[in-house]
Amino acid sequence: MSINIRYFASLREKMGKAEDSIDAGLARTVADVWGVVANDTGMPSNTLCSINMEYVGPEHAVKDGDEVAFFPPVTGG
Amino acid sequence: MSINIRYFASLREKMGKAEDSIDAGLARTVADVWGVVANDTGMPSNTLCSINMEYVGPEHAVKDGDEVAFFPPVTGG
Amino acid sequence: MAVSITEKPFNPWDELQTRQDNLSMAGQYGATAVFVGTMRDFNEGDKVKAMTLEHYPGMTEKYLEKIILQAERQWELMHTLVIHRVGHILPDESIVLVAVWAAHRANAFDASRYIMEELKSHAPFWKKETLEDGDRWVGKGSEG
Amino acid sequence: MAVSITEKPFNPWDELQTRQDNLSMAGQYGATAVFVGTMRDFNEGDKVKAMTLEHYPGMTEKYLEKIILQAERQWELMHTLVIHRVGHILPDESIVLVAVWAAHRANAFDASRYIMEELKSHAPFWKKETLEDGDRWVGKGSEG
Repeated sequence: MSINIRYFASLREKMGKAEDSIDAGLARTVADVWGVVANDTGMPSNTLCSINMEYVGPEHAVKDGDEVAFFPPVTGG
Repeated sequence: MSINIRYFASLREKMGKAEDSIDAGLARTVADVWGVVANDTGMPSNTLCSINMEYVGPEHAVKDGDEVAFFPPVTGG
Repeated sequence: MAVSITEKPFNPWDELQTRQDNLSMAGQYGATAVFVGTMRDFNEGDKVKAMTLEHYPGMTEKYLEKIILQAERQWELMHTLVIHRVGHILPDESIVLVAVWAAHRANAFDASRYIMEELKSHAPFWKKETLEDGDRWVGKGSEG
Repeated sequence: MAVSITEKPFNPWDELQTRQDNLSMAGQYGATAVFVGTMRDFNEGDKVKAMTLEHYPGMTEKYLEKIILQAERQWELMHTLVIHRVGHILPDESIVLVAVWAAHRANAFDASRYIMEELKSHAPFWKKETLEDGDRWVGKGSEG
Protein backbone atom coordinates (compact mmCIF):
# COMPACT_ATOMS: atom_id res chain seq x y z
CA MET A 1 0.00 0.00 0.00
CA SER A 2 1.74 3.13 -1.19
CA ILE A 3 1.67 6.56 -2.77
CA ASN A 4 3.33 6.97 -6.15
CA ILE A 5 5.19 10.17 -6.81
CA ARG A 6 6.25 11.80 -10.09
CA TYR A 7 8.61 14.69 -10.76
CA PHE A 8 8.80 16.73 -13.95
CA ALA A 9 11.20 19.12 -15.69
CA SER A 10 13.71 21.00 -13.50
CA LEU A 11 12.29 19.35 -10.37
CA ARG A 12 12.85 15.92 -11.91
CA GLU A 13 16.47 16.88 -12.56
CA LYS A 14 16.88 18.25 -9.03
CA MET A 15 15.50 15.05 -7.51
CA GLY A 16 17.66 12.96 -9.81
CA LYS A 17 14.69 10.73 -10.70
CA ALA A 18 11.30 10.82 -12.41
CA GLU A 19 9.38 8.59 -9.98
CA ASP A 20 9.26 7.63 -6.36
CA SER A 21 7.06 5.70 -3.97
CA ILE A 22 6.44 6.02 -0.24
CA ASP A 23 4.43 4.09 2.27
CA ALA A 24 0.91 5.53 2.49
CA GLY A 25 1.12 5.55 6.27
CA LEU A 26 3.89 8.15 6.25
CA ALA A 27 1.89 11.09 4.84
CA ARG A 28 -1.47 12.74 5.43
CA THR A 29 -1.13 15.63 2.92
CA VAL A 30 0.75 16.49 -0.28
CA ALA A 31 3.11 18.62 1.81
CA ASP A 32 3.81 15.59 4.02
CA VAL A 33 4.65 13.55 0.90
CA TRP A 34 7.15 16.22 -0.12
CA GLY A 35 8.62 16.22 3.39
CA VAL A 36 9.22 12.45 3.20
CA VAL A 37 10.83 12.43 -0.27
CA ALA A 38 12.86 15.62 0.31
CA ASN A 39 14.05 14.83 3.83
CA ASP A 40 12.06 17.71 5.28
CA THR A 41 13.68 20.39 3.08
CA GLY A 42 11.12 22.99 2.03
CA MET A 43 9.26 22.72 -1.26
CA PRO A 44 10.81 25.14 -3.83
CA SER A 45 8.63 28.24 -4.20
CA ASN A 46 6.23 28.05 -7.18
CA THR A 47 6.16 24.26 -7.09
CA LEU A 48 2.86 22.94 -8.46
CA CYS A 49 1.25 19.80 -7.07
CA SER A 50 -1.30 17.37 -8.45
CA ILE A 51 -3.09 14.27 -7.18
CA ASN A 52 -4.24 11.79 -9.80
CA MET A 53 -3.61 14.41 -12.51
CA GLU A 54 -5.71 17.17 -10.90
CA TYR A 55 -4.09 20.32 -9.52
CA VAL A 56 -4.28 20.51 -5.70
CA GLY A 57 -2.79 22.67 -2.97
CA PRO A 58 -0.06 21.32 -0.64
CA GLU A 59 -2.53 20.83 2.21
CA HIS A 60 -4.72 18.49 0.16
CA ALA A 61 -5.13 15.05 1.78
CA VAL A 62 -3.56 12.01 0.13
CA LYS A 63 -4.70 8.42 0.31
CA ASP A 64 -3.38 4.99 -0.48
CA GLY A 65 -2.86 4.45 -4.21
CA ASP A 66 -2.75 8.13 -5.13
CA GLU A 67 -0.38 9.44 -7.80
CA VAL A 68 1.12 12.67 -6.48
CA ALA A 69 3.17 14.88 -8.82
CA PHE A 70 5.47 17.84 -8.20
CA PHE A 71 6.58 20.20 -10.96
CA PRO A 72 7.70 23.77 -11.71
CA PRO A 73 5.49 26.40 -13.39
CA VAL A 74 4.37 25.23 -16.83
CA THR A 75 5.77 26.76 -20.02
CA GLY A 76 3.99 25.15 -22.97
CA GLY A 77 2.32 26.74 -25.96
CA MET B 1 -15.20 70.11 -66.40
CA SER B 2 -17.23 67.82 -64.17
CA ILE B 3 -17.64 65.75 -61.05
CA ASN B 4 -17.95 62.00 -61.48
CA ILE B 5 -20.34 60.18 -59.22
CA ARG B 6 -20.57 56.49 -58.30
CA TYR B 7 -23.28 54.57 -56.49
CA PHE B 8 -22.92 51.16 -54.87
CA ALA B 9 -25.12 48.32 -53.62
CA SER B 10 -28.71 49.19 -52.65
CA LEU B 11 -28.12 52.85 -53.48
CA ARG B 12 -26.97 51.89 -56.97
CA GLU B 13 -30.19 49.94 -57.41
CA LYS B 14 -32.29 52.82 -56.07
CA MET B 15 -30.63 55.28 -58.45
CA GLY B 16 -31.01 52.84 -61.32
CA LYS B 17 -27.40 53.39 -62.38
CA ALA B 18 -23.84 52.90 -61.18
CA GLU B 19 -22.36 56.19 -62.39
CA ASP B 20 -23.27 59.76 -63.03
CA SER B 21 -21.64 63.04 -63.86
CA ILE B 22 -22.57 66.63 -63.13
CA ASP B 23 -21.15 69.98 -64.05
CA ALA B 24 -18.61 71.07 -61.43
CA GLY B 25 -20.21 74.51 -61.24
CA LEU B 26 -23.43 73.08 -59.83
CA ALA B 27 -22.09 71.90 -56.45
CA ARG B 28 -19.88 73.21 -53.66
CA THR B 29 -20.17 70.24 -51.26
CA VAL B 30 -20.87 66.49 -51.33
CA ALA B 31 -24.40 67.26 -50.08
CA ASP B 32 -24.86 69.66 -53.00
CA VAL B 33 -23.81 66.87 -55.39
CA TRP B 34 -26.46 64.62 -53.88
CA GLY B 35 -29.04 67.39 -54.22
CA VAL B 36 -28.32 67.71 -57.94
CA VAL B 37 -28.43 63.99 -58.75
CA ALA B 38 -31.43 63.26 -56.49
CA ASN B 39 -33.53 66.28 -57.47
CA ASP B 40 -33.23 67.73 -53.97
CA THR B 41 -34.69 64.69 -52.19
CA GLY B 42 -32.83 64.06 -48.91
CA MET B 43 -29.93 61.66 -48.68
CA PRO B 44 -31.07 58.31 -47.15
CA SER B 45 -30.01 58.09 -43.51
CA ASN B 46 -26.75 56.14 -43.00
CA THR B 47 -25.52 56.96 -46.50
CA LEU B 48 -21.71 57.01 -46.60
CA CYS B 49 -19.81 59.39 -48.85
CA SER B 50 -16.31 59.41 -50.27
CA ILE B 51 -14.25 61.74 -52.42
CA ASN B 52 -11.49 60.15 -54.49
CA MET B 53 -11.85 56.96 -52.44
CA GLU B 54 -11.49 58.59 -49.00
CA TYR B 55 -14.41 58.78 -46.56
CA VAL B 56 -15.73 62.33 -46.08
CA GLY B 57 -18.73 63.96 -44.44
CA PRO B 58 -21.55 65.49 -46.55
CA GLU B 59 -20.31 69.03 -45.94
CA HIS B 60 -16.91 68.30 -47.45
CA ALA B 61 -16.05 70.57 -50.40
CA VAL B 62 -15.86 69.12 -53.90
CA LYS B 63 -13.79 70.33 -56.82
CA ASP B 64 -13.59 69.81 -60.53
CA GLY B 65 -12.48 66.30 -61.48
CA ASP B 66 -13.37 64.70 -58.13
CA GLU B 67 -14.87 61.21 -57.94
CA VAL B 68 -17.69 61.33 -55.41
CA ALA B 69 -19.31 58.09 -54.23
CA PHE B 70 -22.48 57.36 -52.27
CA PHE B 71 -23.16 54.00 -50.66
CA PRO B 72 -24.99 52.26 -47.80
CA PRO B 73 -23.26 50.92 -44.63
CA VAL B 74 -20.64 48.33 -45.53
CA THR B 75 -21.16 44.61 -44.82
CA GLY B 76 -18.01 42.75 -45.87
CA GLY B 77 -15.97 40.20 -43.98
CA MET C 1 1.84 43.11 -46.20
CA ALA C 2 -0.17 41.39 -48.90
CA VAL C 3 -3.74 42.33 -49.81
CA SER C 4 -5.81 40.71 -52.49
CA ILE C 5 -9.38 40.88 -53.74
CA THR C 6 -10.40 37.89 -55.79
CA GLU C 7 -13.42 36.75 -57.78
CA LYS C 8 -12.22 33.15 -57.68
CA PRO C 9 -12.80 30.77 -54.77
CA PHE C 10 -9.70 30.40 -52.58
CA ASN C 11 -8.58 27.79 -50.09
CA PRO C 12 -7.39 29.61 -46.95
CA TRP C 13 -5.06 26.83 -45.78
CA ASP C 14 -3.36 26.61 -49.18
CA GLU C 15 -2.96 30.38 -49.23
CA LEU C 16 -1.40 30.32 -45.75
CA GLN C 17 0.98 27.53 -46.76
CA THR C 18 2.07 29.37 -49.90
CA ARG C 19 2.47 32.68 -48.13
CA GLN C 20 4.43 31.17 -45.26
CA ASP C 21 6.71 29.26 -47.65
CA ASN C 22 7.59 32.62 -49.17
CA LEU C 23 8.28 34.48 -45.94
CA SER C 24 12.02 34.91 -45.50
CA MET C 25 11.72 34.89 -41.72
CA ALA C 26 11.80 31.26 -40.64
CA GLY C 27 12.69 31.03 -36.96
CA GLN C 28 11.76 34.66 -36.29
CA TYR C 29 8.00 34.53 -35.89
CA GLY C 30 6.65 32.67 -32.89
CA ALA C 31 2.96 33.45 -33.37
CA THR C 32 0.50 33.33 -36.24
CA ALA C 33 -3.11 34.36 -35.69
CA VAL C 34 -5.62 33.65 -38.44
CA PHE C 35 -9.26 34.39 -39.03
CA VAL C 36 -11.31 32.85 -41.82
CA GLY C 37 -14.86 33.96 -42.60
CA THR C 38 -16.91 31.34 -44.43
CA MET C 39 -20.27 31.68 -46.14
CA ARG C 40 -23.10 30.18 -44.10
CA ASP C 41 -26.20 28.66 -45.68
CA PHE C 42 -28.43 30.26 -43.06
CA ASN C 43 -28.78 33.86 -41.88
CA GLU C 44 -31.34 35.70 -39.79
CA GLY C 45 -33.77 32.81 -39.90
CA ASP C 46 -33.58 32.14 -43.65
CA LYS C 47 -31.89 29.60 -45.84
CA VAL C 48 -29.33 31.33 -48.06
CA LYS C 49 -28.55 29.78 -51.46
CA ALA C 50 -25.82 32.11 -52.65
CA MET C 51 -24.34 35.56 -52.15
CA THR C 52 -23.08 38.36 -54.34
CA LEU C 53 -20.32 40.47 -52.86
CA GLU C 54 -19.97 43.92 -54.37
CA HIS C 55 -17.02 46.21 -53.67
CA TYR C 56 -15.59 49.57 -54.69
CA PRO C 57 -12.52 48.64 -56.76
CA GLY C 58 -9.59 50.83 -55.82
CA MET C 59 -11.06 52.17 -52.60
CA THR C 60 -11.35 48.69 -51.11
CA GLU C 61 -7.65 47.86 -51.59
CA LYS C 62 -6.67 51.33 -50.39
CA TYR C 63 -8.78 50.98 -47.27
CA LEU C 64 -7.49 47.50 -46.44
CA GLU C 65 -3.91 48.73 -46.73
CA LYS C 66 -4.75 51.63 -44.44
CA ILE C 67 -6.16 49.27 -41.79
CA ILE C 68 -3.05 47.09 -41.93
CA LEU C 69 -0.77 50.13 -41.61
CA GLN C 70 -2.76 51.22 -38.56
CA ALA C 71 -2.28 47.74 -37.06
CA GLU C 72 1.45 47.82 -37.84
CA ARG C 73 1.75 51.12 -36.00
CA GLN C 74 0.00 49.71 -32.91
CA TRP C 75 1.65 46.29 -32.68
CA GLU C 76 4.97 44.75 -33.65
CA LEU C 77 4.11 42.58 -36.65
CA MET C 78 6.26 40.70 -39.13
CA HIS C 79 3.79 40.07 -41.92
CA THR C 80 0.09 40.46 -42.65
CA LEU C 81 -2.07 38.80 -45.28
CA VAL C 82 -5.65 39.76 -46.18
CA ILE C 83 -7.62 38.03 -48.92
CA HIS C 84 -11.25 38.97 -49.61
CA ARG C 85 -13.58 37.31 -52.04
CA VAL C 86 -15.98 39.29 -54.26
CA GLY C 87 -18.58 38.34 -56.86
CA HIS C 88 -20.77 35.23 -56.76
CA ILE C 89 -20.19 33.09 -53.64
CA LEU C 90 -21.68 29.77 -52.55
CA PRO C 91 -22.22 28.39 -49.05
CA ASP C 92 -19.09 26.88 -47.47
CA GLU C 93 -16.79 29.02 -49.61
CA SER C 94 -14.29 31.30 -47.86
CA ILE C 95 -15.17 35.00 -47.87
CA VAL C 96 -12.24 36.50 -46.01
CA LEU C 97 -8.84 35.50 -44.65
CA VAL C 98 -6.84 37.65 -42.22
CA ALA C 99 -3.48 36.36 -41.02
CA VAL C 100 -0.80 38.01 -38.91
CA TRP C 101 2.71 36.74 -38.21
CA ALA C 102 4.50 38.21 -35.17
CA ALA C 103 7.27 37.36 -32.72
CA HIS C 104 4.83 37.18 -29.79
CA ARG C 105 1.27 36.01 -29.44
CA ALA C 106 -0.41 39.03 -27.87
CA ASN C 107 0.49 41.16 -30.89
CA ALA C 108 -0.74 38.52 -33.33
CA PHE C 109 -4.06 38.05 -31.50
CA ASP C 110 -4.71 41.78 -31.05
CA ALA C 111 -3.78 42.75 -34.60
CA SER C 112 -5.76 40.00 -36.36
CA ARG C 113 -8.91 40.90 -34.48
CA TYR C 114 -8.39 44.62 -35.01
CA ILE C 115 -7.93 44.18 -38.76
CA MET C 116 -11.02 41.99 -39.00
CA GLU C 117 -13.23 44.38 -37.02
CA GLU C 118 -12.03 47.42 -38.98
CA LEU C 119 -12.55 45.56 -42.25
CA LYS C 120 -16.12 44.68 -41.28
CA SER C 121 -17.01 48.20 -40.17
CA HIS C 122 -15.23 50.30 -42.81
CA ALA C 123 -13.99 48.48 -45.90
CA PRO C 124 -16.34 49.09 -48.86
CA PHE C 125 -17.91 45.67 -49.43
CA TRP C 126 -21.64 44.90 -49.64
CA LYS C 127 -23.30 41.49 -49.37
CA LYS C 128 -26.49 40.57 -51.18
CA GLU C 129 -28.03 37.23 -50.27
CA THR C 130 -29.99 34.99 -52.61
CA LEU C 131 -32.83 33.39 -50.64
CA GLU C 132 -35.37 30.78 -51.76
CA ASP C 133 -37.76 33.57 -52.74
CA GLY C 134 -35.60 36.43 -53.90
CA ASP C 135 -32.62 38.60 -53.01
CA ARG C 136 -31.87 40.90 -50.07
CA TRP C 137 -29.05 43.21 -49.09
CA VAL C 138 -27.47 42.21 -45.81
CA GLY C 139 -27.99 44.89 -43.16
CA LYS C 140 -25.42 46.42 -40.87
CA GLY C 141 -25.36 44.80 -37.44
CA SER C 142 -25.48 41.30 -38.85
CA GLU C 143 -23.45 39.20 -36.39
CA GLY C 144 -20.87 38.11 -38.94
CA MET D 1 -13.36 18.49 -29.94
CA ALA D 2 -10.06 16.95 -30.98
CA VAL D 3 -6.91 17.05 -28.86
CA SER D 4 -3.61 15.52 -29.78
CA ILE D 5 -0.10 15.46 -28.38
CA THR D 6 2.50 14.46 -30.92
CA GLU D 7 6.24 13.78 -30.99
CA LYS D 8 6.29 14.16 -34.76
CA PRO D 9 6.51 17.51 -36.58
CA PHE D 10 3.12 18.63 -37.92
CA ASN D 11 2.08 21.09 -40.60
CA PRO D 12 -0.68 23.30 -39.14
CA TRP D 13 -2.27 24.17 -42.50
CA ASP D 14 -2.46 20.51 -43.55
CA GLU D 15 -3.98 19.62 -40.19
CA LEU D 16 -6.60 22.36 -40.59
CA GLN D 17 -7.42 21.20 -44.11
CA THR D 18 -7.82 17.59 -43.02
CA ARG D 19 -9.86 18.48 -39.97
CA GLN D 20 -12.15 20.80 -41.89
CA ASP D 21 -12.67 18.20 -44.64
CA ASN D 22 -13.95 15.88 -41.94
CA LEU D 23 -16.33 18.32 -40.25
CA SER D 24 -19.90 17.46 -41.18
CA MET D 25 -20.99 21.06 -40.83
CA ALA D 26 -20.30 22.72 -44.17
CA GLY D 27 -22.36 25.90 -44.48
CA GLN D 28 -22.93 26.11 -40.73
CA TYR D 29 -19.76 27.73 -39.46
CA GLY D 30 -19.08 31.30 -40.49
CA ALA D 31 -15.94 31.89 -38.46
CA THR D 32 -12.69 30.03 -37.86
CA ALA D 33 -10.05 31.50 -35.55
CA VAL D 34 -6.64 29.86 -35.48
CA PHE D 35 -3.47 30.32 -33.50
CA VAL D 36 -0.16 28.68 -34.38
CA GLY D 37 2.85 28.88 -32.09
CA THR D 38 6.16 28.31 -33.89
CA MET D 39 9.61 27.74 -32.45
CA ARG D 40 11.83 30.81 -32.68
CA ASP D 41 15.61 30.60 -33.05
CA PHE D 42 16.08 33.44 -30.57
CA ASN D 43 14.81 33.94 -27.02
CA GLU D 44 15.71 36.36 -24.23
CA GLY D 45 18.79 37.56 -26.04
CA ASP D 46 20.19 34.16 -26.98
CA LYS D 47 20.33 32.05 -30.10
CA VAL D 48 18.33 28.85 -29.57
CA LYS D 49 19.39 25.75 -31.51
CA ALA D 50 16.68 23.33 -30.42
CA MET D 51 14.12 22.69 -27.74
CA THR D 52 12.91 19.72 -25.74
CA LEU D 53 9.28 19.83 -24.69
CA GLU D 54 8.39 17.65 -21.72
CA HIS D 55 4.82 16.93 -20.64
CA TYR D 56 2.86 14.89 -18.12
CA PRO D 57 1.25 12.17 -20.25
CA GLY D 58 -2.36 11.70 -19.24
CA MET D 59 -2.68 14.90 -17.23
CA THR D 60 -1.85 17.04 -20.26
CA GLU D 61 -4.63 15.60 -22.41
CA LYS D 62 -7.05 15.73 -19.49
CA TYR D 63 -6.22 19.37 -18.83
CA LEU D 64 -6.53 20.41 -22.48
CA GLU D 65 -9.95 18.77 -22.67
CA LYS D 66 -10.97 20.61 -19.51
CA ILE D 67 -9.94 23.96 -21.01
CA ILE D 68 -11.92 23.27 -24.18
CA LEU D 69 -15.00 22.25 -22.17
CA GLN D 70 -14.72 25.51 -20.23
CA ALA D 71 -14.56 27.42 -23.54
CA GLU D 72 -17.57 25.49 -24.87
CA ARG D 73 -19.57 26.49 -21.80
CA GLN D 74 -18.69 30.17 -22.26
CA TRP D 75 -19.12 30.50 -26.03
CA GLU D 76 -21.19 28.84 -28.74
CA LEU D 77 -18.64 26.75 -30.63
CA MET D 78 -19.02 24.11 -33.32
CA HIS D 79 -15.64 22.43 -33.18
CA THR D 80 -12.27 22.85 -31.52
CA LEU D 81 -8.89 21.41 -32.46
CA VAL D 82 -5.75 21.53 -30.32
CA ILE D 83 -2.46 19.93 -31.37
CA HIS D 84 0.66 20.25 -29.23
CA ARG D 85 4.12 19.05 -30.07
CA VAL D 86 6.36 17.37 -27.48
CA GLY D 87 9.90 15.96 -27.57
CA HIS D 88 12.76 17.33 -29.65
CA ILE D 89 11.81 20.45 -31.65
CA LEU D 90 13.80 22.56 -34.11
CA PRO D 91 13.43 26.27 -34.97
CA ASP D 92 10.60 27.04 -37.43
CA GLU D 93 8.68 23.91 -36.43
CA SER D 94 5.13 24.31 -35.11
CA ILE D 95 4.73 23.88 -31.36
CA VAL D 96 1.00 24.39 -30.91
CA LEU D 97 -2.14 24.77 -33.00
CA VAL D 98 -5.45 25.98 -31.57
CA ALA D 99 -8.43 26.28 -33.92
CA VAL D 100 -12.06 27.07 -33.22
CA TRP D 101 -14.99 26.84 -35.64
CA ALA D 102 -18.14 28.82 -34.73
CA ALA D 103 -21.17 30.38 -36.37
CA HIS D 104 -20.06 33.91 -35.45
CA ARG D 105 -16.68 35.59 -35.23
CA ALA D 106 -16.77 37.02 -31.70
CA ASN D 107 -17.13 33.51 -30.25
CA ALA D 108 -14.31 32.15 -32.41
CA PHE D 109 -11.93 34.99 -31.51
CA ASP D 110 -12.71 34.91 -27.79
CA ALA D 111 -12.54 31.13 -27.47
CA SER D 112 -9.30 30.64 -29.41
CA ARG D 113 -7.51 33.21 -27.30
CA TYR D 114 -8.97 31.85 -24.06
CA ILE D 115 -7.85 28.31 -24.90
CA MET D 116 -4.37 29.47 -25.82
CA GLU D 117 -3.92 31.56 -22.65
CA GLU D 118 -5.24 28.78 -20.40
CA LEU D 119 -2.99 26.26 -22.15
CA LYS D 120 0.06 28.46 -21.58
CA SER D 121 -0.71 29.10 -17.93
CA HIS D 122 -1.99 25.69 -16.81
CA ALA D 123 -1.35 22.76 -19.17
CA PRO D 124 1.57 20.64 -17.91
CA PHE D 125 4.25 21.25 -20.54
CA TRP D 126 7.82 22.38 -19.91
CA LYS D 127 10.28 23.80 -22.42
CA LYS D 128 14.02 23.31 -22.23
CA GLU D 129 16.11 25.27 -24.71
CA THR D 130 19.40 24.14 -26.21
CA LEU D 131 21.67 27.18 -26.55
CA GLU D 132 25.14 27.41 -28.11
CA ASP D 133 26.68 26.73 -24.72
CA GLY D 134 24.28 24.43 -22.91
CA ASP D 135 20.67 23.89 -21.92
CA ARG D 136 18.23 25.96 -19.87
CA TRP D 137 14.66 25.56 -18.72
CA VAL D 138 12.39 28.30 -20.00
CA GLY D 139 11.05 30.42 -17.15
CA LYS D 140 7.49 31.46 -16.50
CA GLY D 141 6.69 34.94 -17.82
CA SER D 142 8.42 34.32 -21.12
CA GLU D 143 6.44 36.35 -23.66
CA GLY D 144 5.48 33.35 -25.82
